[in-house]
Amino acid sequence: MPSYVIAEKCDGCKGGEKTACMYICPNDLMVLDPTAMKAYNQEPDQCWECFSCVKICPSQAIEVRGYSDFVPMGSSIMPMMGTEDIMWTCKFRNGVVKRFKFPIRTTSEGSANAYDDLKGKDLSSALLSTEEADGVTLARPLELA
Amino acid sequence: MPSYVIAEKCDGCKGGEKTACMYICPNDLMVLDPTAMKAYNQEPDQCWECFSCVKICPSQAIEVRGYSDFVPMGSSIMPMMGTEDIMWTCKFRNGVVKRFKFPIRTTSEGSANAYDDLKGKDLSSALLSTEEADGVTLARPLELA
Amino acid sequence: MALPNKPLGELKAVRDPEVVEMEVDILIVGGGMAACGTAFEVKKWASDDTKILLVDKAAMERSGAVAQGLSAINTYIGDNTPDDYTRMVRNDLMGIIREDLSFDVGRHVDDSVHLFEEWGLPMWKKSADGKSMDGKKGLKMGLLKDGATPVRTGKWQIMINGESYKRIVAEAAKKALGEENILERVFIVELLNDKNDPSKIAGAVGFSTRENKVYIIKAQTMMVACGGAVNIYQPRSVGEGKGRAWYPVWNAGSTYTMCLRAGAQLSMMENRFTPARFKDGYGPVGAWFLLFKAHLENGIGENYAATDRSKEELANYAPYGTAAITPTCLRNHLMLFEMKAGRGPIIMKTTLALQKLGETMDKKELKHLESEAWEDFLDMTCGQANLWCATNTEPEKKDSEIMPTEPYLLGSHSGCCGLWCSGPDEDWVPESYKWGVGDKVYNRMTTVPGLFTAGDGVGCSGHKFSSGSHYEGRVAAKGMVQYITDNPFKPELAETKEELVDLVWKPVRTFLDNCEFTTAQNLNPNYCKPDGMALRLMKATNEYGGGTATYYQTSSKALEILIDDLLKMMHEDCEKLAAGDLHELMRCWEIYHRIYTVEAHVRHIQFRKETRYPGFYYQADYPGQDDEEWFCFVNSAFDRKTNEWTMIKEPYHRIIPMK
Amino acid sequence: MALPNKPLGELKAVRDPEVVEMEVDILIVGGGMAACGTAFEVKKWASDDTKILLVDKAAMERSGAVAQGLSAINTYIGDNTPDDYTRMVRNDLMGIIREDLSFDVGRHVDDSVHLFEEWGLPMWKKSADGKSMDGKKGLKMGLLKDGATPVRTGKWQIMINGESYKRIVAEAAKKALGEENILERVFIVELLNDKNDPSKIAGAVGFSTRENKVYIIKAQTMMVACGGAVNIYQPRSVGEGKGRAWYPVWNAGSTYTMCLRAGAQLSMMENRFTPARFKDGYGPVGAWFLLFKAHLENGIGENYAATDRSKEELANYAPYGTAAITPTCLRNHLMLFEMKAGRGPIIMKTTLALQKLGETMDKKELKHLESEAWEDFLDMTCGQANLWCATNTEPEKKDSEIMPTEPYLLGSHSGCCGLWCSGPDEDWVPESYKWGVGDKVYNRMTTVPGLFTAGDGVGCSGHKFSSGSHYEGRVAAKGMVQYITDNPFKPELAETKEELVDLVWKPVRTFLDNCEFTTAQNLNPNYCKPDGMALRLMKATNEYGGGTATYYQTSSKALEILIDDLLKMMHEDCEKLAAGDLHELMRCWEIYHRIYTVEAHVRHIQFRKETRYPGFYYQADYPGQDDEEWFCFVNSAFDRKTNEWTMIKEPYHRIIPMK
Ligand SMILES: Cc1cc2c(cc1C)N(S(=O)(=O)O)[C@@H]1C(=O)NC(=O)N=C1N2C[C@H](O)[C@H](O)[C@H](O)COP(=O)(O)OP(=O)(O)OC[C@H]1O[C@@H](n2cnc3c(N)ncnc32)[C@H](O)[C@@H]1O
Ligand SMILES: Cc1cc2c(cc1C)N(S(=O)(=O)O)[C@@H]1C(=O)NC(=O)N=C1N2C[C@H](O)[C@H](O)[C@H](O)COP(=O)(O)OP(=O)(O)OC[C@H]1O[C@@H](n2cnc3c(N)ncnc32)[C@H](O)[C@@H]1O
Ligand SMILES: Nc1ncnc2c1ncn2[C@@H]1O[C@H](COP(=O)(O)O)[C@@H](O)[C@H]1O
Ligand SMILES: Nc1ncnc2c1ncn2[C@@H]1O[C@H](COP(=O)(O)O)[C@@H](O)[C@H]1O
Ligand SMILES: Nc1ncnc2c1ncn2[C@@H]1O[C@H](COP(=O)(O)O)[C@@H](O)[C@H]1O
Ligand code: SF4
Ligand code: SF4
Ligand code: SF4
Ligand code: SF4
Ligand code: NA
Repeated sequence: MPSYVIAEKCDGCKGGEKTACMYICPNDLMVLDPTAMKAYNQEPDQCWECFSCVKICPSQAIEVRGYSDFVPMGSSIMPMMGTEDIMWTCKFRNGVVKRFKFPIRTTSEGSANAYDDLKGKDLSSALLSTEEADGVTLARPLELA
Repeated sequence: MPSYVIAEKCDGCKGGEKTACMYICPNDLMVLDPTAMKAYNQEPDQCWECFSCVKICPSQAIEVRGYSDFVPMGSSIMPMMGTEDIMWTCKFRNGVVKRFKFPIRTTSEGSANAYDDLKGKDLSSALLSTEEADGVTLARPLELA
Repeated sequence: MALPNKPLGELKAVRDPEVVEMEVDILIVGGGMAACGTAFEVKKWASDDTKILLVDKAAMERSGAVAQGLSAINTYIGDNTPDDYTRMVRNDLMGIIREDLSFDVGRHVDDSVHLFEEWGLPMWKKSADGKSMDGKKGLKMGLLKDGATPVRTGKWQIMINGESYKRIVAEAAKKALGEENILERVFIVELLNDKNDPSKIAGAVGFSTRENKVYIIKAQTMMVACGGAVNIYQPRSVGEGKGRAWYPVWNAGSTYTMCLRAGAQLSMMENRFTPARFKDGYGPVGAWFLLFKAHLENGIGENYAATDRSKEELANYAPYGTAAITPTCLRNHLMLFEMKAGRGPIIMKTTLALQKLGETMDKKELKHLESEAWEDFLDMTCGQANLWCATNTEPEKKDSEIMPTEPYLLGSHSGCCGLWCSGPDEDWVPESYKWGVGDKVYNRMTTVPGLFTAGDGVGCSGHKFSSGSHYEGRVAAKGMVQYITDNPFKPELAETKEELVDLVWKPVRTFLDNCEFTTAQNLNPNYCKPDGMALRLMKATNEYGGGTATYYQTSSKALEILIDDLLKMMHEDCEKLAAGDLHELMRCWEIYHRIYTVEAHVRHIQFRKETRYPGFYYQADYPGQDDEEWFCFVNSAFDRKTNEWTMIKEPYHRIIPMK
Repeated sequence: MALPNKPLGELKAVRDPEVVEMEVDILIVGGGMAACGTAFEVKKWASDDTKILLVDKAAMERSGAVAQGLSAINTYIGDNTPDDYTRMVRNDLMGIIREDLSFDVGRHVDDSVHLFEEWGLPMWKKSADGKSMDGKKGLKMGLLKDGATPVRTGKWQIMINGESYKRIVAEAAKKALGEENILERVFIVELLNDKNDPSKIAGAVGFSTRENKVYIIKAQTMMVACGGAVNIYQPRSVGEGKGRAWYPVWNAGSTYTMCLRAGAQLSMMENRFTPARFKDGYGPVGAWFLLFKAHLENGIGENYAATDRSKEELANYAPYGTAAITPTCLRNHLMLFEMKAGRGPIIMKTTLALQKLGETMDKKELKHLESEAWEDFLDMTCGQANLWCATNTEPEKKDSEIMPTEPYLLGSHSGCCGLWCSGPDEDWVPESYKWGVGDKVYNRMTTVPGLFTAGDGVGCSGHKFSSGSHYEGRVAAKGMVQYITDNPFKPELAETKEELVDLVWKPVRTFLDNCEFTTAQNLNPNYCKPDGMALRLMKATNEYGGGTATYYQTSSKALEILIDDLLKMMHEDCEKLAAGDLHELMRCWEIYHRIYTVEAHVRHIQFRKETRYPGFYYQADYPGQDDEEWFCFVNSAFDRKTNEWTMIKEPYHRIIPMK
């Protein structure tokens, strides 16, 4: 189910310094053809169909089609990312369409608490910084063999 | 063990109307890049390593290397076609070299007797034309079940 | 007549091809061993004004299975009898063959071998003192036809120096037929029935792989010999090495699919050939067993075939298993038994064999022996020789591994699938084995009037090999001339020129209509490329159809999934095949042909509720042979109008008594 | 800090790369779950002037195994005890685990889970009336940390809406560490020992996949968490679909190979994970078994796991096989038994499961149930969802096939291979399980001073999953700070800058030196491309190392061929790897890493003369477990100067009593 790029929709991320799909692909598959200023998947047989590129593309230019060696043709699944939810449209080979919406995040992007000001105290203990702050008591085996 | 073309040696069959390697490949793999005027194997994973292209190339520009998915590197076998014999040079991975010469034909090229003038007589018999000419008697089962 | 040779990658397929319409009396499709036989023979019988055309997808000089040569002729009767030959074939194929066809090969095949020698094919001979002489030196012993003694490996095989085997045979064929009657690089796609009598054959449609040209060829009669089917099951090497199959990768089941779709009955398509071969390089084993007398050992060093457990196992398949020569499938069966038990790999003891032979030899003879061992591969499986080099294998010093390959479908080597064909017009041939038109009988005609086949195309009669295939092509030539002499007619096609072009050219247009949608031509949701479809087929057969993935075992449930589900969807998706150039267009049609051939194969396995060929395949729900119910042929037919398959049981008739 | 993004196909590799030399105190290699834990934790303990750098081959937001998300957190202790958790892990892994490590995960892992929830990861909750609420609605039940009840699938797993799991975890990690301390798109190739004390770690060398740049990084200490190893055995789809593995294709065994080559001992590399998964789409089965309570049937419609024959078979593997929860490998073993007997395929009865659950539900709840079934895949294995669409599979109407996959090597999921690491500094931890420098103990430090690992890197302690991996990264962070605090030193490298560039860049230069020799860049006798080598490795392991080709069976003889012959030649041929661009250079190093990892794996199988994990692999010569001889760990070490392997038996110590 390698990703493919719809020629008409891809604008090469407007020629910016980095394209979103190249930035994100965990397997380094998406590249930009600088002449056409369009992206493509350079190694489809290493695509994990993780949809990272699909989800990040600002132009919705990337979709995926089933792997040619075992997926019958004609279906598709397509995500639409929101800030709190993801919407999936699942089209069956036989035309059935199902839509699903799932939460993805309960806080706003960028708001994760990194506990920047938290400093651990006892370097020699086995406690993590937040455990130490919470005053956790370390468990030990209830019984030993 | 797909065939490869040594760039320096291939002269595109001197730009003639047909290149020898394209002419001969039973699997239609060899093609000519008309810009470079050099040939290449367009579908290496369908190469049967039949050596037809190697044997026919007038410039000895084609050799083969082991299939990348199971043949260790460093060996080669290379034929040299004569009119009566073929000479093989077999180089081992470990450097051993063996040479073999085998007959290929006991008559001169083009001399095969096509029996052009032979005309069959009895169309309804089971005899082939040469059998008929030789006066062969047809065998039948020695014993029937 | 080679066509203008233009590079494919450069000469893209265009939307509207040129159309060439031709009309001939006799059409020969294919240019391999069988077709060369036809080409040689046909003008000897046809009247001078008969229009004959041969089309081959490749160049006859090196097309088909014999492209790289062969090192033996596996069928030469010589001092043996056709009767014994028939018995050997029958036992090797687990009892079920068309004895008429095998006997017929046996009584004629030597004539072709004698021609080969006359044309220049070097044949090994025995010297007066019983030594082997190669085909050049052996010449001084005279010709086989004149009584010289060939070098036998087994009882039926003779050694040759066969590097140029195909070039020699093609030379005679081309000369006999005339270059002007030959079209190379034309791939035939579909056979066409007659407009007025749709039961008859009337033409074929194809295209050039060199020019944007569709060929529509009308013919009164036709011989289709496009070889067997390869790359239908996943090979053991799935990368670049998938080009290295034992049988020729370029034979795509065109024979079976095209004849089937034109209405001809297939027979014994459940049979397959899963040969034991030198692992990965696919070097044949015949010479090693028969000439060099090598034996096999399992992974723990046992000569497993000689153990009691193997003998007991063979006894389960009597009388076949207990015959003097163990049938090929059962030899595999024993090997697989070891492998499954974890007692692999299976090793061919080349070292011991050569050592033993060497015991009585001087240095020069030893050198010659070494050279023979290499020639066996260099003359027909070059890649195996390179694999030896790459792994530093000198066969006298290092043994090699043997392994059953992926399955192939073929009718001329040690398998027997193919078309249901008429036998010869003889009184000893049972009625249900011979037919023609009216009371005439046309040897090797399929069940479609006017449509003949030969070689890998003729079912129920394996072990014909290169020589037997050539003979069959020749006899089919005579049959075709008989047919048009007895039944002359003017072939007309039901389809218009446009309809036929639309058919052939569909993948090109699908490509052109959609290729600009995405930024990479091989990644497009609106079409599929043939390479992907090819892998899809091979994955499906491998997993569900008794491929190597399951040690060749399938089951009723697996077959149901394969046929009702996977193949069905493949047929549907083939409507979306796309071709960007003429080479790819050929690949589209090849995969189309492969899919039908595979479907026939697995439907036959499904229908035959037994395991007739243990070692070639296993139907888990029906292990072993059931001679009560299944000592018969299985035939199949397909109706291309309704897409319906019909499966037929055909009764067996014994002709040659058991011994 | 994402680097300038230049297209690879365009930005070819040049002969002489720029060289960037860096020196840091703490280096984090990898950016997955474990490394994100380290990045979050490390500054909490390090002094403000500590120089820290994280390098990831990809973009942390979506790098590693969690790129597409996860639908469950498989390790959350909650109301259970770490003691029972350790027992579960021990039994699932057939008795042999480092109980100290598992217990340590058990007592800490919930802290990471609580952080995930705080950061925004939606966790399902039980409503007051016991219904499931998704992670958004569930928020109103409060946080897990504050006592809200998660939705449990099994005893240990909790359901989440985890599409953005990795983005959330990476966000916190990046913020905590600072973008300026992160290099993305840098692939680490090799770890370097200290010039003055070669037993210590002192640096790493790698390159950018975006610019022609080699990185030479000195460090006092280092955490290497590059995940497990995938694409080391031939997958069941060998065409385009080989990108679809269950575990992430981009994890190439870098963790194991790099640490091994730097002198660290590996442990239990014989263990592998061969999970049962939805066929072809590789959808995980956990939710289906545990949440939806589905059962499996064989090809003839039996609930085979419930048959007497299965129960008898399990009894052979007591006490593991007879435990309440059948170990994962033995669940596979039962499945394989059916498949080998021709009673495949194995069917997950999704229809019955959903029907049963639906019996007590209203329409809305049913709709929600359907949605949960889809979410399970859409949140972590999107391709499986598409395969359902492509095959018209609505799980309530049509069942799906399940099959064991190709083997993976990993230490955090249901497998336990990895590095031999110190446990925590506790009195209940046996002496041979804890070490450091002098009398100090550094948790999760390998046997190389200063070299730490986590997640898939830590051996002998599976079932940590995403949450446990994050914890291990955090504890390794603390360990590293302890290490540099206790043992500050100035790292120096033995190799010159030129030597290191020569090492990293060799494939580029091999390519440039030879690429013009032939007319096609992938067909050259003087070098090999990484894609061919990758297939060569997978063919070798598949056939000889207990891959799917043999139903996971190997033998002493097969291992001998694989190790002494095939892998040896692969090592030699790796000298000729060639890279035309930076992407391909990464592929060269990945295959290099894979080959060593595989070699460790098969050497361990060879050394351990028993079959500890039936269903994951079989050593034909040594079937079943031999607790007398082999109730111990197997460790291995490699000397990169002499290329010698050492295999070590490590004694087992029980900590947590049997129940
Ligand atoms: C591949 C191979 C084959 C053999 C062997 C080793 C090896 C490695 N061995 S050993 O193992 O025992 O070693 C043999 C041996 O030594 N001795 C022997 O006698 N026979 C052996 N065979 C078997 C014979 O070769 C075989 O029996 C005959 O060749 C069969 O003849 P025929 O049925 O004509 O098939 P073909 O492959 O020769 O020719 C097919 C032709 O069809 C063309 N074609 C195909 N599709 C077409 C289409 N759609 N349109 C147009 N043309 C289209 C092809 O181009 C070709 O011309
Ligand atoms: C793939 C996958 C994984 C899981 C599941 C389903 C699927 C489909 N399931 S279920 O089946 O049960 O459904 C799980 C689940 O639901 N719940 C759960 O908790 N865990 C599951 N996992 C397991 C966890 O994901 C796993 O335990 C952790 O991710 C392991 O963490 P870690 O050990 O850090 O590995 P990583 O893959 O996350 O990160 C690896 C990093 O290394 C980088 N990298 C690799 N090589 C490098 C090199 N040479 N140089 C530089 N960087 C270099 C990578 O880019 C990445 O950043
Ligand atoms: N072990 C064997 N015993 C008898 N005949 C064999 C054996 N192996 C191969 N042959 C025959 O030798 C010829 C060539 O076989 P192969 O090389 O397997 O294609 C065929 O006629 C085979 O039937
Ligand atoms: N040497 C052998 N080769 C092939 N099959 C065998 C062999 N020995 C036994 N078998 C079959 O293997 C199955 C199990 O046999 P056993 O191992 O004797 O229990 C039975 O179907 C036997 O007929
Ligand atoms: N049949 C089962 N019985 C018990 N636990 C299981 C079963 N299948 C999966 N699991 C557990 O569920 C979690 C996810 O498994 P999986 O989806 O197989 O990765 C892991 O903790 C597995 O151990
Ligand atoms: S992210 Fe989308 S728009 Fe940007 S380059 Fe990639 S495909 Fe084109
Ligand atoms: S789907 Fe994932 S692996 Fe495939 S190209 Fe997109 S980001 Fe890369
Ligand atoms: S036959 Fe030889 S010289 Fe002619 S085009 Fe082919 S490779 Fe070049
Ligand atoms: S070796 Fe044979 S199959 Fe390969 S390219 Fe040459 S002629 Fe074609
Ligand atoms: Na192959």
